[in-house]
Amino acid sequence: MDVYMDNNATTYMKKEVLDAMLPYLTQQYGNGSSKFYKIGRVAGAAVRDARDVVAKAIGAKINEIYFTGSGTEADNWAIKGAAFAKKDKGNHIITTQIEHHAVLHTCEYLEKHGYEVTYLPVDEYGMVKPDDVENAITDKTILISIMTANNEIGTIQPIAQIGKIAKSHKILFHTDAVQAIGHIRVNVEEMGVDMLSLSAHKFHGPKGVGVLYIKNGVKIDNLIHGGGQERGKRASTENVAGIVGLAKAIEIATENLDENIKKLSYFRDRLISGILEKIPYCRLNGPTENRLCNNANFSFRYVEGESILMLLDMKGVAASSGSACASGSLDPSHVLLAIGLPHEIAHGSLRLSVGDNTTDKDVDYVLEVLPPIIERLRAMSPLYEGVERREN
Amino acid sequence: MDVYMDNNATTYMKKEVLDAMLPYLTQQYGNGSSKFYKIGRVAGAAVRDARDVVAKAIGAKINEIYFTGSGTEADNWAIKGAAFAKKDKGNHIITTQIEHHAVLHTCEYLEKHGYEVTYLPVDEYGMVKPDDVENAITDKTILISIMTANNEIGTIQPIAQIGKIAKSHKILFHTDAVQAIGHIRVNVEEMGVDMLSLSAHKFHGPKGVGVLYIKNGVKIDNLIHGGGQERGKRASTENVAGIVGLAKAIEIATENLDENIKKLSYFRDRLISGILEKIPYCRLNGPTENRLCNNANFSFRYVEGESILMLLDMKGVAASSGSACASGSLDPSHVLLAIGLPHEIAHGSLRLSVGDNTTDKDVDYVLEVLPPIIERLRAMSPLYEGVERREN
Amino acid sequence: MYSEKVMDHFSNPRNVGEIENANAIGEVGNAKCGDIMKIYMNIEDNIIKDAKFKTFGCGAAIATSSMATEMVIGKTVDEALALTNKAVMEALDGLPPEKVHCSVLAEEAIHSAISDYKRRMGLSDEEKNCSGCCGRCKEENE
Amino acid sequence: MYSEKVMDHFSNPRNVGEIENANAIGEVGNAKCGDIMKIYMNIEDNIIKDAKFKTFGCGAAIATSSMATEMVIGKTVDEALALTNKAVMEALDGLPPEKVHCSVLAEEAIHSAISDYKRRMGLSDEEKNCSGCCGRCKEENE
Ligand SMILES: Cc1ncc(COP(=O)(O)O)c(C=O)c1O
Ligand SMILES: Cc1ncc(COP(=O)(O)O)c(C=O)c1O
Repeated sequence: MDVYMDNNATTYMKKEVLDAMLPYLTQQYGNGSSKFYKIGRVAGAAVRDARDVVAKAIGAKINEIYFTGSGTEADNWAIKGAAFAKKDKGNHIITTQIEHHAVLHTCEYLEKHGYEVTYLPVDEYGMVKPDDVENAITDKTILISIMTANNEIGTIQPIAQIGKIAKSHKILFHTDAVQAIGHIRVNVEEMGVDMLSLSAHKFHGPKGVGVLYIKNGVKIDNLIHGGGQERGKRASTENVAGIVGLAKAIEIATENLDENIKKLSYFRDRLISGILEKIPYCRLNGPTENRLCNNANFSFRYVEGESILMLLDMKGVAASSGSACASGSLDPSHVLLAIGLPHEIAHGSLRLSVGDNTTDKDVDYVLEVLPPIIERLRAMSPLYEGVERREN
Repeated sequence: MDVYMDNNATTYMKKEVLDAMLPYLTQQYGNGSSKFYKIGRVAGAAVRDARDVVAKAIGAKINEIYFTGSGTEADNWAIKGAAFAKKDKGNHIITTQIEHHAVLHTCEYLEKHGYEVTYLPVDEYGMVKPDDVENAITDKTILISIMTANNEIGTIQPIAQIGKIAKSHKILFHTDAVQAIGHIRVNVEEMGVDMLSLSAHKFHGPKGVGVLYIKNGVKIDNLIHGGGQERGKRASTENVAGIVGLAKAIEIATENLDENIKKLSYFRDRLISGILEKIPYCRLNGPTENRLCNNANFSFRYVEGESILMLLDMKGVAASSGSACASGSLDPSHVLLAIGLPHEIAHGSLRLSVGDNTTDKDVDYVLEVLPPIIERLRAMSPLYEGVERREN
Repeated sequence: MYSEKVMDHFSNPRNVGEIENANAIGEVGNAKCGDIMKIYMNIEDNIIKDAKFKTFGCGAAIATSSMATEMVIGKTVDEALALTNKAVMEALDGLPPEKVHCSVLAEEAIHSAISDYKRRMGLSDEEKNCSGCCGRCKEENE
Repeated sequence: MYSEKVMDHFSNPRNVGEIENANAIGEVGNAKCGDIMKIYMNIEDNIIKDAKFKTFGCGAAIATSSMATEMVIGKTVDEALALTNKAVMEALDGLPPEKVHCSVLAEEAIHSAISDYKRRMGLSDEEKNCSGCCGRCKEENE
């Protein structure tokens, strides 16, 4: 049995999305900027319609939507673009310790170029305190970038509150909402953000296409210079099919939002309660409230995450881990460390993220195969020896 | 009858390319960096195989190929990445007046940030003189970026010669080869380049995916920071389908290179001789030798390019123009100005670029409909009045 | 990008040509900028009896020339002078932002022809202060 | 990413467990780094009669523990000391670059157990200079 439990990493593409894209992968191959002939106008109109759909989905205006080549590019653009554009005003950026690497590594790069970055801590559930944001503001602060929802432990941040703070201090506010679409209501007005990043493949759209929302009036430097596409702000021949796919996917995701949330939360909660019940020495990482409806994250003491993933894979279950080994890096997940987990516990983490095609059977299956896997690894673990002995 | 004559702008996607992509747009939706489960490994292997195919196609090693979100991104990355990485060594960049905007606007951006850029002139055929390159080198020169072939007038530059000069001065050499694939032999060793940009949609691949070749040992800054994809050099969840499509397209384009060149040159030459013969006051822009096999570019005196495009469109012919009106900018094509055309003649330009699906019928049709279009516009043109009178 | 009206006036332009013995000729724009409009009129009893044009330029330049000539025929000189570029644009159901200058050019061409007429008639020594160009070439590239 | 041999030793690890009354026990690595290997041996007449392991760590850590114990069983102490991490890797048909440290850990675990044995036997006061860690944690993040 094959069970896909890594929807925070990527999602399958919906048939409706592919169907919407196919004309632009076949006959309608025109360049979206070639307006002097029909096949180009058809492509251009498709991009315009897509822009309109995206704008509506997030409560923005059509001319506030810029298509990019990924969520990462959108994050890089927002942060570097703002930093470079405002460099005469200041050099201080506020973000958090639990951002995606697309934000963190961009900020670290800017640190090498004379910017100063405050990486705000989070509480044990991964929550940022709005007060901390306000207290971190200096007269050099030019940008606040705080993610809408965390990709590892699902924490949903108090973006609207932070948005008010940013506005009252007249500081640009960017949010990485890559994990949010289809999982919580995303409305740029309500959130009070100046910039917002999206990535299609996280909500059943194609890979390699994203969006940066930039509020009208906000001026940031370009990241990708060249032709006049995207109203002169993001050059490159438009990825027409990808853009159309993104729009179809966000349309479906937002149309069915409430239903989706209900369905995904149900599976997530079954996983959480089932695993906590069946497996000892296990903790849930991240909050129980204000949590992404599709994300569950656990730490299993005395075992290491990559081994769990490998044994799950042998059973046909696809999942991910914040273990250092699994990521190929040296330290376990910065998010798990930021919520205060010791390294050894962070190494034993497992993220299960449900999706649109998750079934009760999938959940049953995971609840069936996971406990013996943990059991088996613990039986091999020198750290567990003492625990067993103490118990017996 | 519909005739597509704008293959320098973009190309239709081959069926074989779509077929290669489809699995990765449907069942094989795994994240290419998720190596701990099967669906992820399948995606990862597809990306690796694609990288291998691209490397072989341009004579590079597999670990010298980096996938990007477009040709424009590849150009931006090469130029900014080199400029930022070498800023302690110097601040001078050499390029030409006829580069694509992806290169030119990137260089202009760097000028605002303290870099100095020499924009080399070209001769009346758009050719750069290698001596000019050598003479422009100073002890501050850190990068030379010269396109392999021009997208407007088809001029193929003496890249291998310039490569030798760059090497002898130990200066990084980048070439924008976006128009070259499938039209001339592209081999990074023979060309002596350190970096080379590609874009899939110019050779019957998908839009929104490109490549930057970076020679082993060459260190440039990242442009898109984030996750560890592309060996830590270009973050973003891999556009697996796009990458697979790019590879299939470059494979086909290079396998059939000689045949392709023969076929395309034949149509190009029919267009050139037919138009020069049938239409008075007309010139061919760009060279007759060392010219892209698919590109033809003309100036028709006394008329303006956008009007030509619109009338061609009414006849079902898709083409492009370097006229200011057609591009939405204020000046006519910088390339046409660089080869010495006065503004009024540059305004009356028309680019016809043939492709893989061009037929003799298409060429016949263009040769049939174009002369009366030019005739008609001239009859409306106040500039032509005098000419007629002088003639009669 | 263009409205149906623009496309109609571009593909079937009204009043193309010259008027032999025109008593009002105006030419504005220049080839460097990519647009030249030349308007010929026949004015009798202060009424524009006929108007024709020749235009070197883009689709919008041709369509605005066509529309503007159509709009002034039958009008008095003063009515024609009151014709604004906005009115021409509206009659064409709008123009894309980067083409608005073409309608300005059309307005200027009408004015220029009427100035010519007035000069010829000795009706006015007031020179219409027209640069001969819509000013677009001097606009800043944003 | 892993060879078939690695997958085999990971999914069917040989010699998992403890040896009661082992006369050689070595433990290397630490939980912070994410790998701990503990090796138990029974050494008689200078020959490793039995070896078992317990490992907290990734797939490669488990597979190298399994392979290393299998390789030393039946060997003399000196032969076991001569076992290099390279030999373990080769026996596993290679490891991905980021997993090479696991094989180093396995070599060190064997050495550590043998040092323990020597100490117990009073055979040597020479302490094997093992950090208790493969050093990976201190490596620079490239
Ligand atoms: C929170 C967050 N931000 C940014 C990204 C980057 O998106 P992409 O990989 O599509 O560039 C991801 C996912 O990878 C993410 O989860
Ligand atoms: C020479 C050249 N360089 C760069 C590009 C940019 O490629 P893309 O639009 O795919 O980013 C193009 C085409 O648009 C081109 O012709």
